[in-house]
Amino acid sequence: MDFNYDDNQRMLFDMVDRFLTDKHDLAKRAKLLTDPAAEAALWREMAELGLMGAAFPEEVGGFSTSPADPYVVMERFGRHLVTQPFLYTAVIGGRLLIEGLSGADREEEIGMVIAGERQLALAAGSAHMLRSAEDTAFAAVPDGNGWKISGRMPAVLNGDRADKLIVAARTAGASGELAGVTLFLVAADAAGISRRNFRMIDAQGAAEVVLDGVAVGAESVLGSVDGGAVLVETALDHGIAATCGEAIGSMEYLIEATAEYTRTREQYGAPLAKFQVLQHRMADMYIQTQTAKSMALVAALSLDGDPAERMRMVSAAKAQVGRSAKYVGYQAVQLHGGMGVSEELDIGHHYIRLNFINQLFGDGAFHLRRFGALAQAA
Amino acid sequence: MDFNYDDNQRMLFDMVDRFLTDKHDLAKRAKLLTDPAAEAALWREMAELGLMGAAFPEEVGGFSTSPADPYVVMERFGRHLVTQPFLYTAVIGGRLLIEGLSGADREEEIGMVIAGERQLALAAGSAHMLRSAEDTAFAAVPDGNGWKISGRMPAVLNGDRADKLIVAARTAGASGELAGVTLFLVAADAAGISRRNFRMIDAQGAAEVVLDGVAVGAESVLGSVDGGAVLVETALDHGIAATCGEAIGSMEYLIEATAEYTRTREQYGAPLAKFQVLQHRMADMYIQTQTAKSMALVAALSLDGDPAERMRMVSAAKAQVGRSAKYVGYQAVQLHGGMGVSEELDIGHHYIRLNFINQLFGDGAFHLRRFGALAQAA
Amino acid sequence: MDLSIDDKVQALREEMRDFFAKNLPPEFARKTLIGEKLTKDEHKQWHAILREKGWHVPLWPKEHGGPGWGPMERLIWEEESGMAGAPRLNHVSQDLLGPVLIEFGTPEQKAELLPRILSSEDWWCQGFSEPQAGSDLANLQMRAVRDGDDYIVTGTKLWTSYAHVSNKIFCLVRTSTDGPKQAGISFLLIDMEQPGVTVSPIYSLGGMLSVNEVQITDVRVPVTNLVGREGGAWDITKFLLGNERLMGAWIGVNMSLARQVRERLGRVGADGRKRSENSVLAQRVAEVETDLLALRYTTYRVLADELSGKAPGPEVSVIKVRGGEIMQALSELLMELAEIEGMVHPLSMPHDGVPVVPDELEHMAQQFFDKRKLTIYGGSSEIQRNIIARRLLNV
Amino acid sequence: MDLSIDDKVQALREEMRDFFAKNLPPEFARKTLIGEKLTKDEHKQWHAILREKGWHVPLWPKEHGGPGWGPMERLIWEEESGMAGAPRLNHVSQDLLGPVLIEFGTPEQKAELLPRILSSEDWWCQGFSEPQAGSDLANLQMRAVRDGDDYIVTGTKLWTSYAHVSNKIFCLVRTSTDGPKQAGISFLLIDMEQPGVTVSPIYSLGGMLSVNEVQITDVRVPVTNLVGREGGAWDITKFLLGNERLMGAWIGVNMSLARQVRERLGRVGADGRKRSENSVLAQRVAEVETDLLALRYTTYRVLADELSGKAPGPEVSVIKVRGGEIMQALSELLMELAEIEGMVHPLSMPHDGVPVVPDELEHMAQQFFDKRKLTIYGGSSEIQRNIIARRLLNV
Repeated sequence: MDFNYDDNQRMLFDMVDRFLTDKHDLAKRAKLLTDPAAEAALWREMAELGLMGAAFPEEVGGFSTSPADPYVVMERFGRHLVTQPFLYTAVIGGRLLIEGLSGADREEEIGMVIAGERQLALAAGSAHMLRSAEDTAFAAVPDGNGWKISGRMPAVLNGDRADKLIVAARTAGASGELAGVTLFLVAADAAGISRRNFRMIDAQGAAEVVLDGVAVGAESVLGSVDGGAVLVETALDHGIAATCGEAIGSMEYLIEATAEYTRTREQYGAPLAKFQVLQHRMADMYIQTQTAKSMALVAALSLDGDPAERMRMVSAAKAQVGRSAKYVGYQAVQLHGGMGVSEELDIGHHYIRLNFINQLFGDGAFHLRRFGALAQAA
Repeated sequence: MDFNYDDNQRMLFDMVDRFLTDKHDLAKRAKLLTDPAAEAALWREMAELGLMGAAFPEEVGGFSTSPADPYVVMERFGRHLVTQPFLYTAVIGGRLLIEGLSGADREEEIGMVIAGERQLALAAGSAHMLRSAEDTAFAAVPDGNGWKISGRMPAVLNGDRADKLIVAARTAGASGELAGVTLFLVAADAAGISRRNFRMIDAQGAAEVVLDGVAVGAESVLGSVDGGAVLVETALDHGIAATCGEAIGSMEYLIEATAEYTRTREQYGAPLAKFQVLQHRMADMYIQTQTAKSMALVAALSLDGDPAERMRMVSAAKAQVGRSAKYVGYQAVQLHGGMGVSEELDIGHHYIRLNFINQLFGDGAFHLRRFGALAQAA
Repeated sequence: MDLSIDDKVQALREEMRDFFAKNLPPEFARKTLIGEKLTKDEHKQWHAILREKGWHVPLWPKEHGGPGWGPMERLIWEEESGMAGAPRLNHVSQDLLGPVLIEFGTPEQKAELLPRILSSEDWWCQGFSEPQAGSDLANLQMRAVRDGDDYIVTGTKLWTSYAHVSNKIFCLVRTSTDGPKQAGISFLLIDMEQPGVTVSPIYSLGGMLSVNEVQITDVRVPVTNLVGREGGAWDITKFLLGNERLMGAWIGVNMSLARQVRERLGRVGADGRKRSENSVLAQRVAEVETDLLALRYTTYRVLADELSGKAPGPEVSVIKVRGGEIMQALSELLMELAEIEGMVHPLSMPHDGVPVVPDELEHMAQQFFDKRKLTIYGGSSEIQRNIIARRLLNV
Repeated sequence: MDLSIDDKVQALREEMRDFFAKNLPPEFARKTLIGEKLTKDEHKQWHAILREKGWHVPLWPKEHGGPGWGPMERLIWEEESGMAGAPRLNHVSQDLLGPVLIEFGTPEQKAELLPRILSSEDWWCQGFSEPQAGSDLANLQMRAVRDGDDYIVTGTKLWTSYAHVSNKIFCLVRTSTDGPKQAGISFLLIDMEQPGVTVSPIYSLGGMLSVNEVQITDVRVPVTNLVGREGGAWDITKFLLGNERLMGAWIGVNMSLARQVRERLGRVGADGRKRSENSVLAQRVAEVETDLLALRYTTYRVLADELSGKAPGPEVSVIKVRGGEIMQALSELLMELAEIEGMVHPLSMPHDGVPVVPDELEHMAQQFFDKRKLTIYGGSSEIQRNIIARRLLNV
């Protein structure tokens, strides 16, 4: 048993950290949010660095040797408060391409992602936070050799930047059933698709996506017809594990920043760090982060194992990390006082993102239910 | 709006407090637990003092002028850690006599209670903590002009001392239904009843009660046939409000005792009270107690109003008080360190009783569900 | 003990409900309830409506143009206006400065300034916090140096609410560095519409502009703008804070949020089931509702004690701590109940026809994050717990 | 990164499971799992069974009769013995004093005392806490005054586990009042079977006898009973506590409790429905289970770091805090799941035929209340948080 990054991961970690230290800070991040060209340029730079390859094993053109590699990238993203959609494009989108395509198609599509020339977004589900595909808002009906897809989702994450959408559409059965959902890889500018872009509260991009009888060919199906929901389940588990890494990176940063702030900020004639109540608050932030981190690492390392075990560990991690993230974020803001609730400092932005992560991919209640059902069945 | 005890209640308060200060402390309490004769004597003394009358309005022979009067008594019981069954005999049992009987029967039965010559116990429900009567473990079948009752409850609270049992038995309908439960007032030594006595973890008495075809006459029915569960609902709400008072008395004592202990006990060269973490813990104990107290008083004052409002307020109070009681008890023990977990100090006994109260009459989850259902219906 | 409310007070409550139903423009209520800010013009419109009724300065005595309400009437007003979604009017001028001027102002100050508040001509903001003096006011740095009939004021105020829409500010300033630190602090009225006063916005989480930094550099302020005596700010500040002691419960606003939460819980969620059937969620909602009930009755209890002449205890800190926590919990529930639609950034939403998400959801997340400040400002929850502990322990 | 467990370790785990299945008397396991105490005789029986296998002193090196396990093997032992319900044997003698003697004892002490532990002839208890020295050992009062070849010892030890079944005690005693307070403390072995030693039981919540007060009055103890040098207790104490650093997680016992909780959740409750359909309850159970998983892997992580040579951080305090809290939560769930039957007082139950409540429920409440001590003793949760904060803040 070993919880230290291996040599590959250490190199990946260093590479990402150096790049971000160099190219990213709160001011630059704010600029990116209003400058799509700069965002695109940064994305290309990250791709040139080879970052996307961390989400793909060698046999499909990447350099990943462990399913936990995206965790390493996202952990640094979390620390540096990066909003770039590695998660949606490379981790979740990438996993769907790996599992849903084969042969030359797969090579080409994945090649585009690795080269930084493709952004992906998963349009699955309805009003929930990208939790599963069983209740997708899209439906597809056969149309000649292909399909016609219709439906609307109010917020597709990374839908604003996506070149291709992975649309989960019901092709059989009833809403809520795992079977009967099919995944389609569709050009985002295909006829019949309309999008309106905006940002989520965590500053990451999204779009309302409306499909109005969009015609797609049979070759656009990812995986098997009616078998898409399980693929989404797998891909989201990969996404969750990576996002847990992001949260851990963010939380570890908040603990350091809060410790530093309380050491220097004086009140009533003493540094805040001298107040026992604040000391214990930080001790609790540490307890929450360390235990959540153990679970997050285990989830990342369970991704390529037995599916039931994977789901159990991923759900345990998501519930833990979400709870810890809320606590750590809340206390980091509280201990920073007024500065914590100002947009001028990064602390509050971390807090927002951590709360977003708690909701994303299903909240704690959802994952404890999934965990409990698996435990009761075992 | 006025939350201060009125003159009657102030007198009652002083009377109970003086009596208990005089006649009751931890050592005496321990002795009572092994000496049934002493327990019986104390009970008679309390009755002679007129205490039981606080649970009965004047028209039935008592001196209560407000439904909150038993709250006042139990608040003092809570402070002094009294285990005497005023709750089961006078408050719950008494309420069932008030509502379930009339005329001379009522006068006689209540007279016995007020005189201290009768102990009552409610045998309703099954394995839960005296939450309701809908799933009672007893069933009665018609037998001539009367009934035959059978069933077993593993723990009837105050069943060990009861002279008469109020048995809730199903006479129609199915388990879980409000209608179809009938209450019977049965002599505890009637033929066919067997009891085995023991104590609950909070030191209060209980008995396993088994009824094996116990024959009772029609006159033993309290209230109407098949209409007993609603009576139990009312009586338990009275019991809950009084018990909330008990918990508040206990919690207020724990805060005082803990403040006193931390002012005198030194560690690392300073009184414990100087440690900010412990200060805030006590502040939280106070916050919990004060907010719970407001709700508890409102519950007690809502007892004779609209039933839906009564249930809503009683459930809100029970959930709040239970949660606060657990917190305050836990912290009182924690701040007393080793002494807190020893039977030598009263702190731990308060902690046990407060935990027992949290479970008694349905826990927080049960009452939040009841509260929520009423709120959603409104 | 008695839960009933005085008939006269109850009648006033009905009158308020009736008044709001008939006179509060629905658009104002809608904006207030979902957390969208009203324009200054809209505020003035509402002020005029209230003035007609005589309810525009609810804390003021009759002789100065107020309704002359007692504490119970004010609490009812807090509840009913919060429930109705009435915008909170120019709060700093009316609820904070007004009573201070009435109690401590010179006849000239009263004659000049009170009418300008009543007419909504002056909008005041409050300059208390500073970069190095948050909870700890004794560390105040803004200097006011006497020069003839003027003070020359220099310093920076931080977290100043409404400064961007105000034309005047009252500041705690240091007029002396001798003696105990508190004794050198004075309460000074300053015109913001003059050179040397700079207001810089500070955006709070979620992009809301609600506070500012106010820099004051070598600004001359006539000595006649002093409220009370030089060095006498401490008592005035205590009076001012005391005036809103029970307002930390945010009772009315919390009740209105709770009503929205309960209403949304009854709707169908993303999984196609009524949300109230989700018992984990239903329990969370019931828990906050009972917390709010307990807070509400604690407020009544403190008020009743106060009216019966009991000295106020640390319950006021209890109310402040719980009021903020409950509002945070309610706004979190509202955000969560709206699922993904509750997580959008309102400033980024396209408004080109049919809204992407229903109007009332657009501000959910922003509201939640903005409310994070409730347990920090006005004496953080830590400070409140210090106060409670000091009373319990006599340390 | 790698989650897999070494083949050899995995094989040992299987061997342990197999051994417990075949050799642990079911009655001993039953008692241990429900929290009933075994008699001293039963303990000795189990000791003999383990001795045959060579697993009776799991922390000891081979040369002294132990299995020579490394930290990973010990953790596996902790898990498997806890899961199986194996009684924890004379823990103070075997896990605490034994390793101390092996590391610090004189050849004579080792030769005399180790065999007596191996044979279960000596039962030791640990005399650290005192009435005025709980968490703060520097305040220690028990005096040991040198008189020829003896010390004369006087003082009181409090919260001494197992004192009522032990024949020997090792104590921290003050041998000097000069210099820094810690420097005057020595580690002394004392025979309890002599005049001047009095043991008084202290009953913990729920009536369990697990700790005692030990009074020692003018007892002569030979200087040869000193472990290490005079005034050298500090290092020995650190070593002793370090030996059970990861045991604060109570991993095995917690896993066994969690299994019982999950099993009971699957049963039908008082309302006639399967308890697992109560989603509020099911969520609480899942939450503790995930907490326990996280704790378990944190323990593995700390151990793996330790094995790879990293200096231990404050994670050990994390483990201690969480281990206690989780056991409290699990035992509370067990008690609650048993409804009214879980709330009886075991010492009062009639045993005259069919039990009133099922055997395995009788001790539920007592166990829950007894576990209240977990966050108090051995360095309270407050002390652990101080330690963590000190490391985080370098204060």
